Amino acid sequence: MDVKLLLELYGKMLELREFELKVQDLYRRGMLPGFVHLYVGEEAVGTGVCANLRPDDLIYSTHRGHGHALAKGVPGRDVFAELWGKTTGSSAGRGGSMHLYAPEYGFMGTNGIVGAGIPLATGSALSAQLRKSGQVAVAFFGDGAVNSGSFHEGLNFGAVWNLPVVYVCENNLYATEMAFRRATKNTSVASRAAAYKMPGVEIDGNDVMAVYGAAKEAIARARSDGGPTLIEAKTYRFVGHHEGDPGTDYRTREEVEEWKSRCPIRRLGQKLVGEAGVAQADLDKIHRDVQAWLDDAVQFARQSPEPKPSEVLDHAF
Amino acid sequence: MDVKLLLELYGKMLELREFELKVQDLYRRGMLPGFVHLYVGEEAVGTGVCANLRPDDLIYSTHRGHGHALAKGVPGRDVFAELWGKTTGSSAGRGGSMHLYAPEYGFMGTNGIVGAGIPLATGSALSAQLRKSGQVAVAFFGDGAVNSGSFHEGLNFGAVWNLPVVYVCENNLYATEMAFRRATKNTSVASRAAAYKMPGVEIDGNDVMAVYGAAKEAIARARSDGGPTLIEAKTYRFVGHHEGDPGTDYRTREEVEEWKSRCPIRRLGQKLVGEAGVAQADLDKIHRDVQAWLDDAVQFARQSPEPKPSEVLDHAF
Amino acid sequence: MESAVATGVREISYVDAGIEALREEMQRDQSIVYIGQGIGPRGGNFRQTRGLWKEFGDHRLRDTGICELGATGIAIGAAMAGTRAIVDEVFLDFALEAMTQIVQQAANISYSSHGKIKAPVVVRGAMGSVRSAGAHHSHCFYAWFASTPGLKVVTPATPYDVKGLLKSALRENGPVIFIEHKALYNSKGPIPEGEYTIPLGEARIHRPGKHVTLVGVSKMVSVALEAAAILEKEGVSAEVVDPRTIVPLDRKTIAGSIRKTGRVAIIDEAPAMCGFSGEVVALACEECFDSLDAPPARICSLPVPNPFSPQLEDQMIPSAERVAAEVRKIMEN
Amino acid sequence: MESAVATGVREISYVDAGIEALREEMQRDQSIVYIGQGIGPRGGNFRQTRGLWKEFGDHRLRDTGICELGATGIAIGAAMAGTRAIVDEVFLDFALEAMTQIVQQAANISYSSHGKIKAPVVVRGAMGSVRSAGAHHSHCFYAWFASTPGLKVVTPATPYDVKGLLKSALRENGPVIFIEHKALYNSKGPIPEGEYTIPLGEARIHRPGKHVTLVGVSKMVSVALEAAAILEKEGVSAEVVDPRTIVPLDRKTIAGSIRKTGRVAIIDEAPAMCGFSGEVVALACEECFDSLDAPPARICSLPVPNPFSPQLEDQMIPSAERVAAEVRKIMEN
Ligand SMILES: Cc1ncc(C[n+]2csc(CCOP(=O)(O)OP(=O)(O)O)c2C)c(N)n1
Ligand SMILES: Cc1ncc(C[n+]2csc(CCOP(=O)(O)OP(=O)(O)O)c2C)c(N)n1
Ligand SMILES: [Mg+2]
Ligand SMILES: [Mg+2]
Repeated sequence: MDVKLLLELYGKMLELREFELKVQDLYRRGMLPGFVHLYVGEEAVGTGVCANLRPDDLIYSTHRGHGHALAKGVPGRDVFAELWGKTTGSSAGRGGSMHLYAPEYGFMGTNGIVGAGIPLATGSALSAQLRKSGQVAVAFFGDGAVNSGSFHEGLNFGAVWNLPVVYVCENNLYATEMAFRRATKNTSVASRAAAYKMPGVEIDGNDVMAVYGAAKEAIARARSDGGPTLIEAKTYRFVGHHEGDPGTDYRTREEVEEWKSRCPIRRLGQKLVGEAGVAQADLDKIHRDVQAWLDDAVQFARQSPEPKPSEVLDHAF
Repeated sequence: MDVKLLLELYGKMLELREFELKVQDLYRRGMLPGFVHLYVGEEAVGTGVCANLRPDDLIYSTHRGHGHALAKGVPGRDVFAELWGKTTGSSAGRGGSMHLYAPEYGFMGTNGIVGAGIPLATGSALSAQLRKSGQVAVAFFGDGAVNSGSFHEGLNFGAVWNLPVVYVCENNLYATEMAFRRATKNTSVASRAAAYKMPGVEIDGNDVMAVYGAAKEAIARARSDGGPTLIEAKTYRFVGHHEGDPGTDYRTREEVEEWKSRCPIRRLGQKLVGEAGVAQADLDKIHRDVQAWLDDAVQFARQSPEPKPSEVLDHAF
Repeated sequence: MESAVATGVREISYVDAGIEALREEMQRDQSIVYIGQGIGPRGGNFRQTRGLWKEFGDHRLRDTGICELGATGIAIGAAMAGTRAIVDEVFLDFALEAMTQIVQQAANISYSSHGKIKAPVVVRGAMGSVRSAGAHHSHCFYAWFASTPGLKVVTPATPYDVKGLLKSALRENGPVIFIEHKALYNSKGPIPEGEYTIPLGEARIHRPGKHVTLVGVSKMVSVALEAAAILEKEGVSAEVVDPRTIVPLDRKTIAGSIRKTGRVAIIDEAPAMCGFSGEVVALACEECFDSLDAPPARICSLPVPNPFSPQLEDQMIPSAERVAAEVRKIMEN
Repeated sequence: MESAVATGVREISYVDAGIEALREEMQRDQSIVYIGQGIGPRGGNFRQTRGLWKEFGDHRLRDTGICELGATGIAIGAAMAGTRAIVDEVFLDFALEAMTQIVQQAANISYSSHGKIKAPVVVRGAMGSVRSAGAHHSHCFYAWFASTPGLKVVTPATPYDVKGLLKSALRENGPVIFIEHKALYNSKGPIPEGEYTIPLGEARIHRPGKHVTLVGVSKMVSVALEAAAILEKEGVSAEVVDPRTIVPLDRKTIAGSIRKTGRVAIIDEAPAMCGFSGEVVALACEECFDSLDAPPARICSLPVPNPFSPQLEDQMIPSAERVAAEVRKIMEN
């Protein structure tokens, strides 16, 4: 057991969790514009995948992307300021939650369009292949994207051109209120890899080490010219689809509670204390550090200036 | 061996073949406008499938669709006149080869857009399901359509809604000059049915009875509420992609010859004479009848009037 | 002519007006099927189908996965086979996934088949900016459909128009693109008690005026009305005209108004470039050139994707103040 | 300003001019990758990449299956990651499969990222009618891209313009929609020996004139020139202007011409409704209202899908005779 790594993953997952809860709090108090989709409960996926990536590897995220950004190394300040529409945000306030770009950290954007990141990541992998840069591209997407043409065409290209790309499906069983089993007859995402002659693997997306391991293998394969992999991480959002959706009209309270009991952070915490012999005090310190980091990010975002109306036309081309 | 059925299939395939050769001839002589894609070599597929259909069943065809139209029962006159842009054509000269519609025969159109007929046929199957009409819809498409979003989304819908539709892929190994194995890593179309939890079957598309049998089963399943099937009929076009393409830049002469030796019409003729004891004279009679039918169609088309410019705005809505 | 067997008048919301139209038409025409994301038990992302699933069930309200291309093609294919269909793209933006089906299949089928196949399908979607929804969720490309022969395009601005026009759209013989505005769903307005329909192709004069014609579409009708109120205080009497349907376009009413006032300004949430605003300028020139006392003015969104920042987005989209300022300029001519 | 180190002059075809531009730029910029159907060994459906595969190989000329959505997204994604990409839709019609990637991703990325991510991608496609290609293969919706902030749109009419503009497009920092006309590929024209580029945003006056300005796009430039020749015999001197790029649009040159002649007719293969023709009318009103001696005229394709019948299609698309007839009418004002 690599305790140092586990502690790192624990801290990162906690950052993602606390960040989102803070966003939720401020959003509910009407302080943030736009719409937000929170990553609460799914932290193990982004964390486990991105822990295997180089800074110059490129990831493409979704509408539920704050966690991916943080996991890839985008500073909390930059993300929070963007959600607040401030000039110090990752997109200088032009983008917001669903258009958050930080290429300087290999974060190629959240995306308002379901499935769109799949061809884009595949294209960035083509670029890496052509430039022989050794970079890997990762596309994150939900179960909702799997039945779209973007998935089909993107994965086919990744496979036939043997591109250094990893497709990570965060299967949280629902797309908005639509249960995956109502959207398709084949509820195994991993099994669809066969249609493209690509390896497909299903993992427990609430077990950060399972994610870490599968991602490590897939990324190594991609980096060594072995082609793409489709990873299906089974997970669950503890919250509604977006802030405003209670998330319990189409999911039973039992189902939600049952998944909450599999919280990836608590699970890892118990393992660290119970099996790895880490002191609870060490975990408490991580919690305090995360809180301080978050307070700083929020304060930074709050105090940052808003864009000037006179700059409305900047960077249109 | 149902000799009567075999003779019917023989005659129908011959109609399709002779029709296309006539189109080729006139087209090469500059008499027909537009572009044409001929069905020469693939007659067993359309013939074998449509022989199982009711007149009110609906089929959606492709850019290579004259054969499908004839197989579904559209009169040769209507088809030929349309290719000639005459008012007596199926679409009154407005459509041409790639927009040939004869709903009165359940022929819902050729199509200039690869893959487009797949969702359309699926939608017509939905209509049949809603109206409890007992109709079945069939989508014909080439290997070229298989990697498109239309295929993926269409088949997923057919499966999850358990619709009375049959998906017939005419895998002739090439899309224009693009070999299927260059377009995708998974060169089995039938295997992709699994991605949608749908039965998939691969058949020899140059064996009309193999097509007939597979189609019979799939259509019966669809009609009895058993849901869709994906049929992959392996076949080959003896001619170029469209008139003007020699078809030998990207295919070896050996490959073409080898497939020509598996001509579905000759094969069935040999079987009829050799195994079923049909007299050659009976086949010759069929040939003469087809020729007479074709001559009539061509003459009808040639003598038909052209649309009047003053009618250019008709039926825009 | 608008047909009505109306008696009383009620205030209802824009979104509920749509639901009323759907309910009445789905009761009237058993063949109608409604396809889209979240339109079943959930009652629609914008609440635009609330209550319908309970009444019409799984068979006629077809929830889909995220497959606009397939869903739109299926709706068209169902329509071609005798089943009147509505496909709800929810956000109009997502129709971009399905353009090939709308433009190539639905729009062409009647003409190319010489009227032998009809596709009575309503493609529904909500456009425009609301609450910093951002670049991917705010598009206003209704003019693209208008420029496509074979499609009709409806852009209601009031609850009354939503109900009457949606009912008409559902009785059309071909494809109709029915575009609501997201920010209007909660707005309220009067509608009559009984049944009524509004024919496609009849503009509505929201406010008579003498000095300038303001042509507004969808949400911009209210911006035009606000601007008219500002201008009124300055002695400028503005007539506000809403075409209500882009195709067919009621050129007669619009031209009549311009002929009367001699001036026209078009207010559009789409950018000016190659849009509906230029079409109205052309109409003005073609129909009433000699009556024009000033060049037609276009007040449109600035040519950028919708910014997230509310400050920037406010700057981007036409405001009543901007309209009033532009009108003042042409009043000087 | 057009830059050139030119010496002699040669006659080459429109399609070959594109190949020259591609060859020179692919030699110059090793990062360029070209993605599309049949663009490898086959050399392009229209012969638009003939010879390039031999020179640049499988790696830089990427043949694809029939997956415009994926291919376009991949080209954009490659461009976002530092690889200049061209995606060839072959027929512009097939870009309809990929609108979501072009409009939502490529067009927005610069603005939404505040310039941090650029997508230098050229989306290439051939529009327009040729030899009864029919409703699915003849669309001219270039104005849709022009109406989308974040995209540049190029519509060359001559071999000279193809080469110079394609080279410029391949040096742009963002997405450019490069739209050729299918029926022009075999047309010939002079181009200089040496290297040259044409900046985006500069119209070309094909023929000076005094009495009326004819604005034509793409193939309609030749129709305008034909009409000008007819009119000349009747004593009407027509100036023919080709904007060459729709975005950026050279409003100055167009307005300058209209101011001089006092009259303008726009000839467009797209239908009039909500298209580029209305944009030019608006430009005329906005920039030179007081110089207009007659209402601007629009001579466009009739609002129907392209019919297969040659007789009908000829009727649908603007002809020199139709242009001349419309111009005669406005000359009477
Ligand atoms: C093309 C497209 N269609 C519809 C939507 C609206 N939408 C946004 S998120 C979402 C659900 C996505 O579900 P999933 O992919 O499973 O991700 P999750 O929200 O579960 O993380 C939908 C339907 C969209 N953004 N893009
Ligand atoms: C969406 C779309 N992309 C490209 C084309 C151009 N095109 C027409 S036919 C064809 C090849 C089709 O191949 P396949 O589906 O295998 O059918 P086949 O011609 O082999 O019968 C192509 C690329 C098209 N018509 N539609
Ligand atoms: Mg999900
Ligand atoms: Mg093929």
